[in-house]
Amino acid sequence: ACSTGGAQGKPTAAADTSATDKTVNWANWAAYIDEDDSGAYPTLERFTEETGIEVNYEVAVDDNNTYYGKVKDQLALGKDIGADTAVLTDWMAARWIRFGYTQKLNHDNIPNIVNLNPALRDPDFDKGRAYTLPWQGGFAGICWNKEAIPGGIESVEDLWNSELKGRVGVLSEMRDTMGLILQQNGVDIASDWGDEEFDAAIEVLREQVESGQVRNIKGNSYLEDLKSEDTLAAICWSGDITVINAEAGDKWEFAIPTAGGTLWNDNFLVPIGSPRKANAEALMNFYYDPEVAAEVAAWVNFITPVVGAKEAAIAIDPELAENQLIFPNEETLSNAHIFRSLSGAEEQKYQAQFQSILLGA
Amino acid sequence: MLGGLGESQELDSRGPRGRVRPRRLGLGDWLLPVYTVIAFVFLLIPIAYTFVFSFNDSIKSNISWRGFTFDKWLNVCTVEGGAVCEAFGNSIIIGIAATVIATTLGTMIAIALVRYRFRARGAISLLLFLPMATPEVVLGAGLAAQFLAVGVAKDMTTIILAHTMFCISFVVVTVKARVASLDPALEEAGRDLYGSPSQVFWRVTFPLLLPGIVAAALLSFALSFDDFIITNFNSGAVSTFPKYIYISASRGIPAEANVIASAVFLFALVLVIVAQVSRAARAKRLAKLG
Amino acid sequence: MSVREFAERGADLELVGIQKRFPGFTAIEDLDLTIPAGSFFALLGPSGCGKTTTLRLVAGLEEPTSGRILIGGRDVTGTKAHERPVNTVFQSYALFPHMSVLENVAFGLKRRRIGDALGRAHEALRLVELDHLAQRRPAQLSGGQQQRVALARAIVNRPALLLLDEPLGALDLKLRRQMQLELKTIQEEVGLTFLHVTHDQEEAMTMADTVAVMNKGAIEQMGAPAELYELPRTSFVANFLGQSNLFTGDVAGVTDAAITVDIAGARVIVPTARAQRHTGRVTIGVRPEKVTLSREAIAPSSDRNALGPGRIVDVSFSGVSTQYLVAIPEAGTVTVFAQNTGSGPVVGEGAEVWISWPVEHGFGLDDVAEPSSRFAADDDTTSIAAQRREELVTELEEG
Amino acid sequence: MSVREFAERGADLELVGIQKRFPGFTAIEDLDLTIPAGSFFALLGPSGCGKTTTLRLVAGLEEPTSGRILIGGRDVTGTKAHERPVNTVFQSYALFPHMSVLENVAFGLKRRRIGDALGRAHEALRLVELDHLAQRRPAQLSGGQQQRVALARAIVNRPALLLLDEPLGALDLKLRRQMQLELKTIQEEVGLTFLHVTHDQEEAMTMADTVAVMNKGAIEQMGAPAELYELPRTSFVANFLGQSNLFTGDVAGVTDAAITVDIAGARVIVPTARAQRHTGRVTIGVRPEKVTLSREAIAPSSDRNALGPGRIVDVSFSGVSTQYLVAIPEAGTVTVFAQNTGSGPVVGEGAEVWISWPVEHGFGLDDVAEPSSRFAADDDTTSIAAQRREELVTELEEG
Amino acid sequence: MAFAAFQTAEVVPQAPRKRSRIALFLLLPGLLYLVLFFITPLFSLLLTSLQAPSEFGDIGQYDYAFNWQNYVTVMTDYWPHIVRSFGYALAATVFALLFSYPLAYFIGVKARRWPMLQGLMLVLVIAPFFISFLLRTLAWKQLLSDESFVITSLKALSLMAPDAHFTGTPFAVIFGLTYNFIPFMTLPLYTTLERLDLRYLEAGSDLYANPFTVFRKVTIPLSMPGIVAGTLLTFIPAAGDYVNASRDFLGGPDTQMMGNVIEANFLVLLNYPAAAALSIILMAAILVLVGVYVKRSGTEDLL
Ligand SMILES: Nc1ncnc2c1ncn2[C@@H]1O[C@H](COP(=O)(O)OP(=O)(O)OP(=O)(O)O)[C@@H](O)[C@H]1O
Ligand SMILES: Nc1ncnc2c1ncn2[C@@H]1O[C@H](COP(=O)(O)OP(=O)(O)OP(=O)(O)O)[C@@H](O)[C@H]1O
Ligand SMILES: NCCCCNCCCN
Ligand SMILES: [Mg+2]
Ligand SMILES: [Mg+2]
Repeated sequence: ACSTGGAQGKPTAAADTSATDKTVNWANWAAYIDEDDSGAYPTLERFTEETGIEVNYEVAVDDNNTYYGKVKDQLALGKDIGADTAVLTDWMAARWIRFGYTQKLNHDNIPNIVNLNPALRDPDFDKGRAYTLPWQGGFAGICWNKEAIPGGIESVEDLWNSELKGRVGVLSEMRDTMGLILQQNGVDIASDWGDEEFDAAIEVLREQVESGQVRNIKGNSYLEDLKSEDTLAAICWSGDITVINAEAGDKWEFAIPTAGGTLWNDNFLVPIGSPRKANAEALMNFYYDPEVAAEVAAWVNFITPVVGAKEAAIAIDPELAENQLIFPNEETLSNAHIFRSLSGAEEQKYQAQFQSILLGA
Repeated sequence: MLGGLGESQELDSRGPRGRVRPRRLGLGDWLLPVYTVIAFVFLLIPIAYTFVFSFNDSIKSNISWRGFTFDKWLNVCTVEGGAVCEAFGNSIIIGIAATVIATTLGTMIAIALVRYRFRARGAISLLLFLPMATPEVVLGAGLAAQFLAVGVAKDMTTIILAHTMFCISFVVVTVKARVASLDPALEEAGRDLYGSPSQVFWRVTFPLLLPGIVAAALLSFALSFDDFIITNFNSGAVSTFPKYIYISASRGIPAEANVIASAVFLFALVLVIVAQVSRAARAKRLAKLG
Repeated sequence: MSVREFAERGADLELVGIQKRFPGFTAIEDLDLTIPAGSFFALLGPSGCGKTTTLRLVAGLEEPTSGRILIGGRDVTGTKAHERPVNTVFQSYALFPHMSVLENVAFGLKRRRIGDALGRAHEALRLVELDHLAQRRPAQLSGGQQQRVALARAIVNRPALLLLDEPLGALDLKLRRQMQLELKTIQEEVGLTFLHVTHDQEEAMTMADTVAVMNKGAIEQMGAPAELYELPRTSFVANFLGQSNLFTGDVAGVTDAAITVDIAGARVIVPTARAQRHTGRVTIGVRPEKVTLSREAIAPSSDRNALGPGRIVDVSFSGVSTQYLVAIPEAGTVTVFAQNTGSGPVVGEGAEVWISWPVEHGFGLDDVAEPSSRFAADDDTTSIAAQRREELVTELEEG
Repeated sequence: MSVREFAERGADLELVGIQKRFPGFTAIEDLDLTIPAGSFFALLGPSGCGKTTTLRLVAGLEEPTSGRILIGGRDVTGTKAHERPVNTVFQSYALFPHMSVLENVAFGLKRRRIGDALGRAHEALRLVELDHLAQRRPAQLSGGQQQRVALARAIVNRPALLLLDEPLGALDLKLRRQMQLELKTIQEEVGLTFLHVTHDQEEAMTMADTVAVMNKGAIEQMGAPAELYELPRTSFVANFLGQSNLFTGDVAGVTDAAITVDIAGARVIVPTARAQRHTGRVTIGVRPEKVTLSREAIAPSSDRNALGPGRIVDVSFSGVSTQYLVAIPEAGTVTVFAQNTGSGPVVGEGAEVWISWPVEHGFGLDDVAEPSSRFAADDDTTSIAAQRREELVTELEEG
Repeated sequence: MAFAAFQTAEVVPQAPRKRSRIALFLLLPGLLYLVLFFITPLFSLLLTSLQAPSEFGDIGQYDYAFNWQNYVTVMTDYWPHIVRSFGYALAATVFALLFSYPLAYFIGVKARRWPMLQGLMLVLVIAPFFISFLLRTLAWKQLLSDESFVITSLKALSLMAPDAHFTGTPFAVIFGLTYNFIPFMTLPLYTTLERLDLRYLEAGSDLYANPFTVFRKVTIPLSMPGIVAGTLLTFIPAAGDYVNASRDFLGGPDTQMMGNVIEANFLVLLNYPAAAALSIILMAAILVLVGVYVKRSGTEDLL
């Protein structure tokens, strides 16, 4: 049958020209790497020094869906999407692998893979990490402007406080926003739940959006709203405020809500059309050096998947070891849960319901 | 305005030799100029803002004022590995290519429409009007669906193809007006004065249509250069200036984008003003001679 | 004659059995015309009669449906415009707005690769006394100056035949008369054949050696201006070229010298040689300036026709002359022009008068004038104005 | 008079000490003018003399810099256009293109909330015989029809004063003459005051009760048409209103009855009553139609002036009359009109002739004509054509 | 320059020549282009709009079908957006007209005496063209953000409720649409007003109409071609716009327009049939509206 818009037979990987083309294009999220005052990326510079590979670091991912929307047609045709490696969340990475949109990694080029946290070695969607490699993990929780809300907030429920009307932001990542609300509703997002629970949670969100309590629903660009103070409290990703605090003064604070946050992981992968897979692998290998990982972690305050980074971090600043956003202890982790994986039909249905709220229908 | 309504009674009550009454100031005498000034201020505010913030000593996102610097102007192409400049360059290339193709095709159509008689006239006019009446999302989405269906990868070429498509109609409209105002007697005079058909075209018709063609080309370029919606659907991995801005809007737009936009603005403004002034000067000279 | 050559003198033009049909309209029915070399020929006729079409056929801007066109004896029917030794001065001038005056004038020479194009162009501009404006653009010239540039642009090519399509139509009366004089002078100077189209009868008469009156795609009459004026052959010519007083009646007697026509009882004599028809119902006429008014009854004689009495229904003074409208019961309304020489009867409205004219100035037409058929459609301005005038006359006659 | 009322009859118009300055240009210097109610007044003058400006001042479309405007005795100087009992027929007609003919005509009535606007509009359209086209748009009418709609649109309001700014300017000669007749009839029928602006002298003379000749923002002479024509007071009027033969010389003798002027040796007599100046250098003149040509020498007498011999340098036949240009060494070039009555001498170019005219038709001007000052700039078309003509004349004289 | 596109010169009557191969040569390339890159895509959009999800397909996989229910579904799901799009576009068109008419009148009529000033003002009208419209919109977003000078002042003056905000509201979106399309409204208005024969206005006042009546009965009807062209040039793109209403620009969740819905279905939800059906609906609705409007206003020859 003739069909459109998806994988029509799987595209084939591009020939690798890394040997002659010493560049690598990296598509990543905002506030997701170390960056100094002049806007330069110190670890990337060191990578270039060590390997001679130039990096085009592009903040191209605002959320998983919009990024996918931008590149999917090219992927389906096996064309270069302008990124040799992109960082995407587990569930999206799973889709790419399913559709054949990623290239198989050559672990020989990534000797540092030994430093990968053993707990992350065999996820369902990519046994043995044949296609992906974790970049950072983190929580979705709540954050607020300390100047505007000196008392702080503790739960998702607090976001619905009428004093914050019109100044609340939520994420366009369905799993994070809905995950938090589901948990607020007492649902364990990691285990079995169904339409009923989801519908109930969606109603909560719908009510808050329609009443104008929620100002906006965004991807990583929610940071811009925080900075412009259009929003004063929001559903956030754990490390992000560290970076904007560094930029605009220590203004914001993050917390995992009392009812629980989400735990997720973002992964490197090599898109099918990239002709520079080896360079991308060199990049991954570089960031799996514990010292480099520690340096990144010290900046971005997300959970590093690299074993040995903690020790290296203590060398930089002993306090880092205690930072629950980077090195969460059991207690912290027990408060965060992984959103269960969804079937294709569920994905379609829940995304549609969630989008209908984004679209104000 | 309302004063005019009670006028005639007033007239009647005045004696036949009524004193000359000083005229009221009409609304247009002061209200309109004042309004015009305010309107222009309003129109120019965001432009001024963009310009001013091209000097902002911002780090990443260019939201709050952090001090004055020339650095952004001096180092436009260094930020993000030159992504802004690359996008800008792409926009220029795309604009030029689309303009050349659209202007050529559109001019040919315009000449044919005015000068020749044929049956499908109505259908052709409709075909030319439709792209102008179709929202950009539809054009963009339709083309994207089409490219995907036939398995064409998106790159610079697809953008150029898309831009050319929506420019053609505007070119036809612009040039058609010029052709229609071209006195056919001029071409007949050319033939009468021993000009062969091609000589008549290149020495009479073409130079006379040129202002219209140039206007159409400038319009095409402007439309292409500023297009985002259609580009967004059909650009693949290629970045254009508007696309760059749209994407960076979600992560904070660097001041360098303001620099480029301001530079383009100033360049175009100077160009237009020079053209206007020289035209006015020519008109003045003409008036003096005539 | 090749277009690469300059014409030493005008060529003659011959149109043989020309017909021109446009989709749904036949502009020219069957036209035969010969214009001798070196003459100033005027084609005169009402709007839409086919003058421009004729010119365009000659210039090669239009193809005849049938018939042949010969210039200087050579058949050019199948030849394209740019290959004919003909140039046109267009009504709108059609000067190229993007070229200077000089470039305009040199255009034709350059196309023909004639040496020293600019020098010759300057010379042509000197002829029309505009060389000092050679660098200007057409838009910077006055209407009269533009007209002269258009003339120079055509003449510089020394065409065997110069076509002028109402080149003076856009000028006001005063300038028009002055340009007529110039045009005539230049034609005499350069000695080319001029085919001049106009709908202004005075223009045609003062300028041309030969005038042809065209009507509905055919030529009604052709000849020297005075000849045509003095002896029109059809009612159309009689009315189009100047004004005429026309009377219709039956021929009552014919001799070698004269025919006698019965106009509602009155006898009017017309020289036989000046009458086209000699029997039956005929229309005869006389020009208003040939008619004399008198306050006393005049007896008709063998060399003078007389009608009357009638009543003056309108007098209009126009400076040089005065126009009287005289309503004569049997003959209708007669127009009389009297030059204001200061002598002669000065009569006012309402006065009873007799009119008379020398027999030698009468003429007999080939057709019978139908007073109502003079006007096209009933809502056309001309006819309404004419009707009003008739009504007015009747009203005044009655009241 | 309120604008809400219909004028029963025309009102008179008085302009007192009107001055109008535009930035950098004074269009009207100091104008006083009285037009009696019910008259047909023509304002005549060359282009740019201020005719339109005068009309616009009266209509209220322009404000005078100083001076007062009175309509029917009421000062309307400070009143706006829509409050004045005045309507205008614009040169371009200015018919509203987006309204039907009927809506155009009813427009003014509706604005004044006059009852049965449509009925009255139909009536006005019947007056100009266009009622059957009431539903058409102006663009669908011919020029003459548009002109009549414009007239109806103004007249339907029964304004006390109707201003006509060259309403016939856009028409061709034939139509123009017909419309003049209509206009005059309508004015007489409705009895309103018409102020008619034109630059066509024949039009002014045939239509108006009173003609005023305007020059450079002031009125040079005013009076009945025949009066002005017969006795122009300035060289401007003598040349603008018809053609004149002007001669300049010193007064050689004065009596109560006549002055004698020495024109390069020849004596020319002008009745004292018809001469503005009686001493020193004067310009005298005579109209071309008053001059008689003869092939023999004529002796001047007390009632006939004679000049000669001269030579005919140009003859132009125009149907009704023939124009002769006679070059007379002492007097310059003299124009003579002779009606083609069939009698009188028919002379050709180059013939030796004498001219003469009755003393009673001569006139003496208030100013001295300067032949060269008649033309503005040297590259202007008019002057070039005139120069060429002079040259031509000289050439012919010499050759 | 660019605005010359909106100027129409006097039309010289042309006698169209007979059919000829030259005409074909002139027309064919351009028309073929439009058929290839405009008609064909529209056709494939139509086909897409009738597709049904693949039976065992993953997300974003569809098969050709004749699933006209897609139209019903999107109509029921998105009717608020359809209404909103046309509502916002209408409002923006009206505001742009109200804003532009006096401006165009001043430039085209009052400033005729000063051609230099006229030229300069025209340059200022088109000036926004020269700066990316995305940047202009973002500039407004910043200038009108909650903590901006304008909004805080308004709140201080009690002209705005203390907890109210501007960005993300329907007002902001309509404001953005209005602002961005003002040049498209002003220029056609200018070109008709610039050619407006003032003698008609004088004729109006000569016929007893006061200035307001002259404006209503003469000026407005005579500038109708400009009004129609301007409103079309504003309304059509405004109805399909999704930048102003985008959540990253001036919009919020409850201001999303059809353009946003189409984009979301195309790029995020991967629901191509829905996106295509919506596109077709949008286009059809606009064509119907334009057709009716142009017929009603009696300016058919404009197209
Ligand atoms: N291309 C054409 N198609 C159809 N009819 C035409 C065409 N050109 C001219 N005609 C008709 O042929 C007739 C003669 O036209 P032509 O232009 O020769 O008239 P004319 O004598 O020059 O008139 P005018 O004095 O108004 O210029 C007119 O009735 C005109 O409408
Ligand atoms: N608004 C204006 N500003 C400056 N000068 C003006 C203005 N209106 C008219 N003039 C000048 O005033 C003079 C008189 O103009 P007006 O229009 O009254 O002439 P006119 O007698 O009607 O001429 P025409 O026969 O050409 O219509 C002209 O020299 C004209 O240039
Ligand atoms: N600033 C980097 C934030 C990365 C967020 N990743 C998305 C996680 C989705 N569950
Ligand atoms: Mg013609
Ligand atoms: Mg005037």
